[in-house]
Formats: sequence, structure tokens, C-alpha cells
Amino acid sequence: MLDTRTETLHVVYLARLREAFASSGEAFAFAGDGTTVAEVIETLRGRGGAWATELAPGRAVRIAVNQVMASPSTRVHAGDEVALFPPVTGG
Amino acid sequence: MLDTRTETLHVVYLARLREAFASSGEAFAFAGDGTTVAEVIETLRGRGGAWATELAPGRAVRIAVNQVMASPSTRVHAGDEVALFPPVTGG
Amino acid sequence: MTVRVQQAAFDIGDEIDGMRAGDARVGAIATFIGTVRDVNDAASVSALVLEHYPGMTESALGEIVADAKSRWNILDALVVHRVGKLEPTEAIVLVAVTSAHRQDAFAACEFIMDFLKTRAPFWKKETTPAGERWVDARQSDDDAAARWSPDTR
Amino acid sequence: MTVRVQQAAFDIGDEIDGMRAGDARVGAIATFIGTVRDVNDAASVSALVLEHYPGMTESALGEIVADAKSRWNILDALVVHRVGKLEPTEAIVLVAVTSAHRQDAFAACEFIMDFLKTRAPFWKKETTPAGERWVDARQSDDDAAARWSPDTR
Repeated sequence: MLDTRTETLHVVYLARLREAFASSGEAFAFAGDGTTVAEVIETLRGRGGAWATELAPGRAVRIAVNQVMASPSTRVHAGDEVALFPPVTGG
Repeated sequence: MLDTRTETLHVVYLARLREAFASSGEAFAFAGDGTTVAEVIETLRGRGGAWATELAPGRAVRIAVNQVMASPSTRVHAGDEVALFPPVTGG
Repeated sequence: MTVRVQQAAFDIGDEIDGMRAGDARVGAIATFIGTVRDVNDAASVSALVLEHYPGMTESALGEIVADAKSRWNILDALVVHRVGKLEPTEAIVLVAVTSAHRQDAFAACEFIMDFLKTRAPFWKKETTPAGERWVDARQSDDDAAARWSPDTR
Repeated sequence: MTVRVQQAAFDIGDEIDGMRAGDARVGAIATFIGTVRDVNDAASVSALVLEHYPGMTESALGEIVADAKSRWNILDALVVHRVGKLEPTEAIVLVAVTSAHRQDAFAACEFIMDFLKTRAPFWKKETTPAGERWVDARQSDDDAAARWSPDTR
């Protein structure tokens, strides 16, 4: 049987999250189609440390999937670019 | 007895009214304190011709007294500058 | 707070730079520029002549600007209005408002334009293929100014 | 409709002149310029660094502008947003909208700014005497964007 964990998406961290995670992004192995952004975040949170702090429930985290604003319930697919970032403050 | 008609104010005509009356303004003899702009306009209207047409009841005429927006009921005094003009169209 | 009435063209960039120069309290600049269109009320327009009431114009504009300053938290405001003959695409009027935050700047700028359109003594005469004609005032401008009754913010 | 993200400073007058050049249908140009203030949230600010999400920024801005065009009768819209290090009084963003009449230009300009503030992926980091800090989003910006629900005109 195929190990679906070999499917990957690319996670991008921006602004305060990029600094807190000391990473601008990474390849992320996941269970394949049907997985939601909320589930991806839940997995990241499980790493503890800055991940648990910055992604704690109640912290405002914004999401874009393939560079379009998305929500925790958005489903992701192999190859997707999932960006996590704080509320925007441009202008 | 003093002839109150020797009191004068200066009437100014602007834009379409200036053209219609072929005049940018004139000294205007009036009955003195207590006279309203409406009474001044009534006297001018009595001249007939363009005066009757442009100042006909229902035509939109705007008023300034001493260069401040005013209304038909504003009272005028000797030496006042009373301007009559169409609704403004600047900007 | 500056109001100017002039025949000469103005440079939009210079005017905006001049009013905000060196003021690091400014976070927002809202501006409006009114320009001559080549068509109005279904007729083509080749030129516009702006007439005004010289004694009253600056004071009327100054009062509108002072009123805006009393209603919103603005740092500065500038109104430049041209008179005389103008051609399509030329700028007629510039209103610029500076503030710490954008909401005050936008509201004050729009307020100044709405009252300039209904209270400042300027009149436009257009040159069309059928000859010259005075531009009629618009009901929509009266309606726009009426939005800003004293108890509306 | 043009959106640009750049490090370089821009000339406000040139940008406005460029977008309306020769278009005699334009009667109204509403613009907004956001500038760096030297104080924010009770701390003095000596510099600002603007970060963005390169892949997404232009498309997010393009969508906001397209949405404005679908809601109001506008002729053109321009958004220029700077990234990188900026100092107090420098311009961060320019939004300019042209239209035949001022109401459409004002509304579309304000709409674009409200959504840029809540939807475009930019983040500000300030340098203060206590060190660097990320600027917090403001509830008032969310409220401003919420005004424009699809059935509100």
C-alpha cells in the first residue's frame, strides 16, 4: 500500500512567523488530498516551542493557499504552497 | 423730512446674471435699514426684460451680502455689497 | 491651511510635497484633482472659462477648510483653484489634506470638495459646437453636501 | 489598471500625470498617499522595514483593483507600494483612481486602501528606541474593510 505521507506541500512562513520559526519555509509531508490547513497547523503546533506559541489557538494567523487568501477549512493538495503569516499591516 | 431713498448699497451681478443684465454691478438706492434682499430683488425684477426673466420667482438665484452667503430674508444696510448669482459650478 | 485662486497651472507633485514637507506627524494624504473633460451633458467641450467672485472666493474657501478642520483631526489642508480659460485635461482644482490616519484625511478631503462645489463662488462656461453655455448646477452636488449635516460624522 | 511593488521611491506628480495623460474623459482623480510617521503606538519610530510575500502581492492588489472597477464607474486605477527600508516622511503607498465624476473616484480610492490594509500581504517592522518590533494590525482597519459588504454601495 502507498504511504500517503510521501505527498508533500510547501509551507511558507512570513514576517513575525518567519522570524519566530527561524525559517522562511519548508517541504511538509502530509496525508494527501482531503487534509485541511487546520490539520497542517495542528501538526506544526505539535512541534512545541515557538511553533506552539505562535500557532496557539486564539493567535491570529492568516493563511494563503497558492497565493490566494484561504481559511483553516481550506483543503490542500500535493504541491500546494501554503503560507502562514500574521494579519497584514501594509499601506 | 429725510428722503431715505438716498441710502445706497452696491449690487454685484456675476456669471450668467452679469451677462444677461450687461452689467457687473451698480449703486442701488433703497429705503434704508430693515429692507430685505427679497425686496431689493423685487425692485430689480420690476424693471422687466432680462431682469424679470432672470429674477422670476422659481429661478435659482443665490445671494451673498458683504461676500458671505445670505438668504432672501437677510436685511441690508447702507454701504452693503449685495451679490446676486446663479448656483455655483466650480470644482 | 492654505487656499489659493490663480490663473496659472499648478504642479500637483510640488503642491503635495510642499504641504507635507518635513512633517513626520503626517501618515496620510488624501487628494482630489478636478480636471476638464471633453464632454459634458452630451455635448463635446473644447474649452472652459472659470469665472469667480474675487472678493468672496478666498474667504468662502477658507471657511470651508476651517469647518473641515473643526470636524476632523487633520494636520493641514490645501485648496488651489484655477480661474480663466482652461482646456480639456487641464487641472481645475486641487484639494489635499494631511492627517495622522487615513479616515480623517479622506473624509475632510471629500467634505471640502462637496462644499466647494456648492458654496464657493465659481462658475463654468463651456465652449461647445453649438456655442458657449453656462454650466448648470447639479442636484447631485447639493445632495452630496447635504450628507454632512452637523450631527453626521 | 496598474499595480507595482518596488523598493525605489516614486514621484507622486509623475505617477498621477502618467495615469491620466491625454485621457479627456477624466474629470476626477482621487489619490491617497500613505507616509511613514515618526511615532506609532506611543513610541518614536526612526525607521520602518516593509516585508511582503512576493508571489502573492501583485495578484492580491490586482484583485482588489478589479473588485473596485466592478463596483464603481472608474476609468483607471494605480497602486504603487514600496518594500524595504523607509524613513519617516517617506511615501509607502500611492493609490490613484480616475473617473468622470468625483464620487466614484473617492469611493473606489477609499475601498482600495481599506482592502489593501486588510488583504494585501505586507508587514511593517518598526525601529524604536526599545528595539525592533512588528507592527500590530488594527481592529479599525478590519472595521473599515467590513463597511464595503457586497450589498453596500
